[in-house]
Amino acid sequence: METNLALLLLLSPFVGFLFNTFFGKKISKGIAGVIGTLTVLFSFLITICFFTQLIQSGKNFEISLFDWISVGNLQIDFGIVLDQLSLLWLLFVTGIGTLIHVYSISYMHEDENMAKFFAYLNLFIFFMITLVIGNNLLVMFIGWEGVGLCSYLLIGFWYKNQAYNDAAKKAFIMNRIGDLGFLIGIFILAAQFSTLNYSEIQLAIASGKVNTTALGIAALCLFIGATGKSAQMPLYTWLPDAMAGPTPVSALIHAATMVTAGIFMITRLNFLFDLTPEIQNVIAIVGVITAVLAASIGLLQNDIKKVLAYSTVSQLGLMFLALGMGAYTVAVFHVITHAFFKACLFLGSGSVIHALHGEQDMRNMGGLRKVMPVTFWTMLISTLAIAGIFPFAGFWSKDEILLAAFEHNKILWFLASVASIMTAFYMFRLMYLTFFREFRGTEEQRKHLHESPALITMPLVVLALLATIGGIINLPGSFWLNHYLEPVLATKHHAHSLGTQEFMLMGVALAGAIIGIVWAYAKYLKQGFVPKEDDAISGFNKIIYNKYYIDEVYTALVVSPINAISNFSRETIEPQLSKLIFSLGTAANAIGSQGRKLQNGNIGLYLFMFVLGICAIIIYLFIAQ
Amino acid sequence: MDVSILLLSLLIGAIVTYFSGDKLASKVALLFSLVSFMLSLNILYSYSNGNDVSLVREWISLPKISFALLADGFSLVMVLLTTILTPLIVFSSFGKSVENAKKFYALVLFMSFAMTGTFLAADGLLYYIFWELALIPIYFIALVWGNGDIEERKKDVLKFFIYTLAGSLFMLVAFAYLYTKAESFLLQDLYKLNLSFQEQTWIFLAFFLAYAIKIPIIPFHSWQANVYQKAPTIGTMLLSGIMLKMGLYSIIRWQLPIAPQAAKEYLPILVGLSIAGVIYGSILALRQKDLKRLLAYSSLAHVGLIAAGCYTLTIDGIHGAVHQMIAHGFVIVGLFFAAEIIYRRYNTYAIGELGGIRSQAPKFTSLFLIVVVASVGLPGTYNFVGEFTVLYSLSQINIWFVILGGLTIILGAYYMLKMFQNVMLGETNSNSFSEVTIYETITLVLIISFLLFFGLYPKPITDLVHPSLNEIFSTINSLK
Amino acid sequence: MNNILNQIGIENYIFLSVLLFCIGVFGVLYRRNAIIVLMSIEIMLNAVNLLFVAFSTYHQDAEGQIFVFFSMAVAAAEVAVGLAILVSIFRNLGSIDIDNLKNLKG
Amino acid sequence: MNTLLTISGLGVFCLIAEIFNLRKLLIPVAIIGLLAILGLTISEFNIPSSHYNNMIVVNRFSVSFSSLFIVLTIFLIALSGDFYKEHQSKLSDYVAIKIFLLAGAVAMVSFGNLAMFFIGIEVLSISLYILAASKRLEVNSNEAGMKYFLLGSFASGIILFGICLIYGATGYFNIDEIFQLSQGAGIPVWFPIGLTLIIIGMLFKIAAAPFHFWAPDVYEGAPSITTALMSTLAKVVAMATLYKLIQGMVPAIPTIFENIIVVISVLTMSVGNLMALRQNNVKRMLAFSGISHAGFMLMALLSLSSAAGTLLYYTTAYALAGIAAFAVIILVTKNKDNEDIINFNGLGKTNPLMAAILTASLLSMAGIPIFSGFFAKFSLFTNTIESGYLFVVIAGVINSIVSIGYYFKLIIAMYTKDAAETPSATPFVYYFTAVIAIILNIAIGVFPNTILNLLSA
Repeated sequence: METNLALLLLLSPFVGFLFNTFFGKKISKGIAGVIGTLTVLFSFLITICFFTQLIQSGKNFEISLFDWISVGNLQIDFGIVLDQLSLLWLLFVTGIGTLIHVYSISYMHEDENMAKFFAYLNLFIFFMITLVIGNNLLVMFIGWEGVGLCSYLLIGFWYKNQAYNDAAKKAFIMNRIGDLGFLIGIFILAAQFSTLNYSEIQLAIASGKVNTTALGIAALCLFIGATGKSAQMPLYTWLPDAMAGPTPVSALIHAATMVTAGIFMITRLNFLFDLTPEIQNVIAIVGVITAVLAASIGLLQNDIKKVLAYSTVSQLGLMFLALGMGAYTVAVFHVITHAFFKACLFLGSGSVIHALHGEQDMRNMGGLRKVMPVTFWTMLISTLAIAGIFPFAGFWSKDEILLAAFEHNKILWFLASVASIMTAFYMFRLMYLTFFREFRGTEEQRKHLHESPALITMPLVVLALLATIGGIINLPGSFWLNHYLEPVLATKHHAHSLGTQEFMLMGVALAGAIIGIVWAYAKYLKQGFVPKEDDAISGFNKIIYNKYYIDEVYTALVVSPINAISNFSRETIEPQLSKLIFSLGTAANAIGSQGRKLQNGNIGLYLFMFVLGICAIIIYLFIAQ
Repeated sequence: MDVSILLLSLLIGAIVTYFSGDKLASKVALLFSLVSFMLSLNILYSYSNGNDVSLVREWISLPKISFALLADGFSLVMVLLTTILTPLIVFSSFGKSVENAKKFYALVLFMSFAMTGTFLAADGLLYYIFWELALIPIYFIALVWGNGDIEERKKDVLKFFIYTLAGSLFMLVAFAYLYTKAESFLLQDLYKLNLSFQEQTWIFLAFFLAYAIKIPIIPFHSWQANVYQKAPTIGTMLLSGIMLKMGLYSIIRWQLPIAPQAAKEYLPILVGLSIAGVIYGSILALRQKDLKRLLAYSSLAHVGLIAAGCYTLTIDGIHGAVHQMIAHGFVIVGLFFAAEIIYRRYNTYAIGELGGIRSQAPKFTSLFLIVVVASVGLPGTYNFVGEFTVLYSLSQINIWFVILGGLTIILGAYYMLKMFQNVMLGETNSNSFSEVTIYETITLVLIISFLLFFGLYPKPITDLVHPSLNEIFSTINSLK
Repeated sequence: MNNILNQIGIENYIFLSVLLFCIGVFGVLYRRNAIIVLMSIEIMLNAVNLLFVAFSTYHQDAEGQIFVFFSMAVAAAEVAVGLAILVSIFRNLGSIDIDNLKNLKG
Repeated sequence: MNTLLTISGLGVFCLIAEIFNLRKLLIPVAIIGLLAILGLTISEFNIPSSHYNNMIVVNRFSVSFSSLFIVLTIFLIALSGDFYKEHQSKLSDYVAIKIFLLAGAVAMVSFGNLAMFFIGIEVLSISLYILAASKRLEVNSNEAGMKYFLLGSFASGIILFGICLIYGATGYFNIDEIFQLSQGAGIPVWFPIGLTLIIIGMLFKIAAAPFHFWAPDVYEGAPSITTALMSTLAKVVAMATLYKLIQGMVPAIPTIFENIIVVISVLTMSVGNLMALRQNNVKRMLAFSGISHAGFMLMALLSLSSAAGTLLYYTTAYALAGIAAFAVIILVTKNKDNEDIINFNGLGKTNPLMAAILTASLLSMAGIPIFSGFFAKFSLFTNTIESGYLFVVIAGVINSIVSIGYYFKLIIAMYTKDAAETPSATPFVYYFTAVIAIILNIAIGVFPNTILNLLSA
């Protein structure tokens, strides 16, 4: 029964995918959307079933469906596990997934390929579930690559624009760089433990006798995998570009779910990372650098979705910071709250873009507060949440990260705080530029300004609600999430009591957020500053605006050389190699041509050669004897 | 019933096809290739029931040569690959008129016959004969039915023929030498030989030359792209889908067990060379302007990985290589078929002239994309199983091998997606592109379903090849 | 007969024959007139015949002399055919210089 | 013995037939007669005997090769009918000369005495001089005849000198006696020189480098059917005789001789193949190809004791392929001025069967499996490796690779170019000859045992 139910949970979105693929053209767009949504909703409901059951009984559900790959002594099953961690993830993946599906029904209504869109979304949910539900690393890898594929498909959904296709390709390839790391990590673990099953690996590690060096390398490789999928330094550049996709995609994949896969993986393998403090330090450092760097880029971006994208990168950096400090529950907590408010923000921005018929540049927005009240209010709530204002969800989770950082290392704490201040700044800059003062767009746009329909605003409201109260799952004092996740964590993360220091830090964090808000207020609302045109930007701002030229550096250091080598190989090495082979034939032919001259038809010469041959042989006979 | 009936059915098929006339030829060829497919299934069934389906008959008493066909799991899998792909390849040409069809299809079936023989032969000379026989039909197929400038094609195809023949003639010398040692060509007798290290080295090199050219491993690949490009697509499919597997199969079946010490001694060089092929092929594929050339180089990269798996001398590597061989056979046929579908409509392979097909042919786009994704080795497709296993075996040899070999994951995605983007996506092409026909759809769907099914459930193949590979592996590892 | 051989020694017969043979060979090599070449070949054959007779005596064996008859007959047949070819060449080309026969080459 | 007599009788009959105006019957009768003689010969297979004071020795070796010669002659005479259609009055002469030539050939492989050997080789050679020059109005044919004649009689002189020296050294013409004496010590230095000279003479006949210069010119100039004869029958005869000579006169070849053979073998095959690459005239190309095959056949001398069967097989394979190829070549170039490759353009479309046969015979010569040429080469290689001459085999392999270059030139021309003119009707006899020759070729390729083991034990 449970097996069937679990299979249903997994396959329901897949059925949706198949249906929309094969019959999507034949049915009306609305129905396609509804079916797509219902399949995900169904999964969500099953998840809730499992979840309540788990809460009551506290027992995991793990089953191996069939043998998949067997390599020598390594036997890999296709198995699934439903435990605290995977169910938690499933809850918000399918939950937010459902909301975003609902949103998409309206958002994508004008697109001719709507059925395909829902098919891809369903497929994504299916792979995401696979990723989460697998009981070993290789099943996770299926999902891992599968969501990458869906991300590719959805970023490039408007395939007629080659720039979007480039972005999609870039996302896929950057992810693949990480995937190679992931795979190598898997190989090392497989060689060490002869299994990829989480619990078996955990058992093996617990029993001791492990090669920490090898595990260290494995952990590092796995982390490289995570940097690809979760957009960390140095592989984060694909995420901002991925905003080429339709906005629901950005919300679902590139904010709430897929990009958190790296965090899921590290949390899953917490017992491994706990053994390798060096790698944890690396994770923390990478996380905090990413957080600061991305936040600083976000300060000056003008594309509304780009701002949110850098914000996502930055927030993910904070989560990795938490992971690096061993504070897995904190990271997970932030993942969940972030999913709420960031999804809401993206959907809100989508609503704005929808109203402006595709306009994404904030310089051409403004004053939308009155026209789009629901969008405005929900986004404002989410912005407060992400800025870390009490009592919204983001406050609690971010505060815990800062707290952990403070205990761990003051520098990390300082950098993380800087990132939060910047976050507050650019988020409010976004709000001010978008919703306040006068509308700066064209007259044509102004005429069509409107609040989005209910299908769009409904998910916004739900998400805003969650962003408001989401913090309760791990309020200081109750620490429900901490307790809930205890079974899957190897080392217990002790929940800190609320002392003076903690309150002081909370105050500092809150103050920092307010500083950011005020700074933004002063600059953009009070002075009415509107960012300059692209070519008017100069100085350090230009560097930031151009994202520190990191894409250009990558192009110069990696892409261009490879292309140059490729061209060189094609134009020089290959023809030369070919020529070399041909030259053997040419040489033989040349000898033949020369030989023809010797064969000149003269009997005298022939006789002479004849005699010469005889003489040579006779002389040889005498010499040799 | 033994396996010789398979050979017989294909040979008779070739003859009957020739005499059936141009109109019926393709159907007759399909019929016979399907019959051979059924027969091979039947043989597989009887093999898995524990019956002995091998055949050993005296053929020539002096020098002692037997008509020996060995049917174990490994060879049966390769035979199945041949007998599945042959009808598929024949079928893929339906709906397209072929000049001089009876000759063409007769040659296709004859080639299939020779390749089946190569996979089955358990006598060195018989094996060699089949090996060479497979070369003749593909030569004519590429020469007569190929595309592009005839003068260029003549040169390239002749180069291919001479090059591959050159390699295999050295293999023949090695066999002759082995015969003087063993007084027999039978596989098991050759396995038992006690060769000195030096002898093994020379024999290994002679075999290597033959296989490295056939597969091809760099730097012996210079025939490949030209021939793939210029041969008719059916020929390219046969070449890349099945024929190059002959080389890989032979590495496992002949080269490694006969000269294991040499293989062990030169392992780093061999694996290194294979992996260099992976990287070099991938890099070359990045900037190709011709679709078929691009696919040719992608194939170069993929088979490099398979060869690397074989030469790791680990059981995992060999297993992975076998999986990957089969997967690659299907995927490359699918890719070349997609290229052919485009060619039928636009009459060009130039990537620069393509693009914007997706909006006109969504069904084709989806099918093509799945094949592309499979060739990139996405988990869930059969290619992943092989790629994963091979890379795993590389990681056991040296971590650097897996890092370098693993670049295929990145570069492969890069050039394949780039190709897909340039060929299929973008603004709608001004030339109209009609959606895939029913024949084309069936072909692609069959390929895809195979790849997906075994991607999720490779166990049947694993179970089939496992015992025979283990046996070969123990021969490699037994002290010599 | 026997005495003469004893007095002169078989080696000298051989030298003489070889000398004659070489004269024939040089004739073949240096002369361009087909008839003279033919004659030079005859000198070669006759040098051998001489040696046959000498050996025949040396071994006290008649076979060698019989062989000479064979070879003379064969030489005659050869010359007949050769002259026939020569005649037809002369008809076609009006010359019997072998240097003119250079149509076939390469 | 009976073979020789009956062949001579048949030859005489052919001459007489002209007198009685039986031209129409001539070729059928000759063929039937030869078939009867073939049967007669084969019946002697297991009855070794010697005749006329060991002048003629009949054993398996001689019977097998004689049978091969007879078969080849049958093919060639079958082709003659159409070839000499415009020279009906001379038909009987040509046929008779071929049959006499066959008599010479049989004498050469069944000699027991050097006198018989010499007579045989001269009968063969003189017949060939006549045939080569037989188009008396054509300068090329004259030139071919003259060249062959001059060089051939020069070689005859050398052979005669060699025989003389052997006679001087041993006192015998009988090879059994010579064989006995050659083992003993104190044999004069003339003996090896004499042997060398005979071998050189025979190397000339098989056109081994550097005595090969005549071959391409003569092949090109001679009438096509004579070229066919020279490249198949004459070469095979000379090779078999050379083998028999060496095997009959010395128990084992001294190393020095082996070195010479190795050098000449490698040189011959390389020269033949390299020179063939740039030829445009098909007959000339096949002449060089024949030279290279001579080089291969010489490898058989390196494993003297065991290679008789292999040599028989190789020669059979080569000659059958040659007959098939020449049948096509004669047909295609029948009404053409020359034999350039251009004439073969588009044959694959205009006459697919003939094109297929030519392709098959070329593949056989190139040594591609299932055609007997492959097995011939392979078995030769195996023998040579067993005798320890691996590097000669490698040279052979490299040469095989080179040879593909020119064999395929012809194949490519047949299948890729378009024909210049429409095909004319093909006389049945060409199909007949070519098909049977190629079927025999493939048959012995598939069942090599039939021939390969004839001479062993």
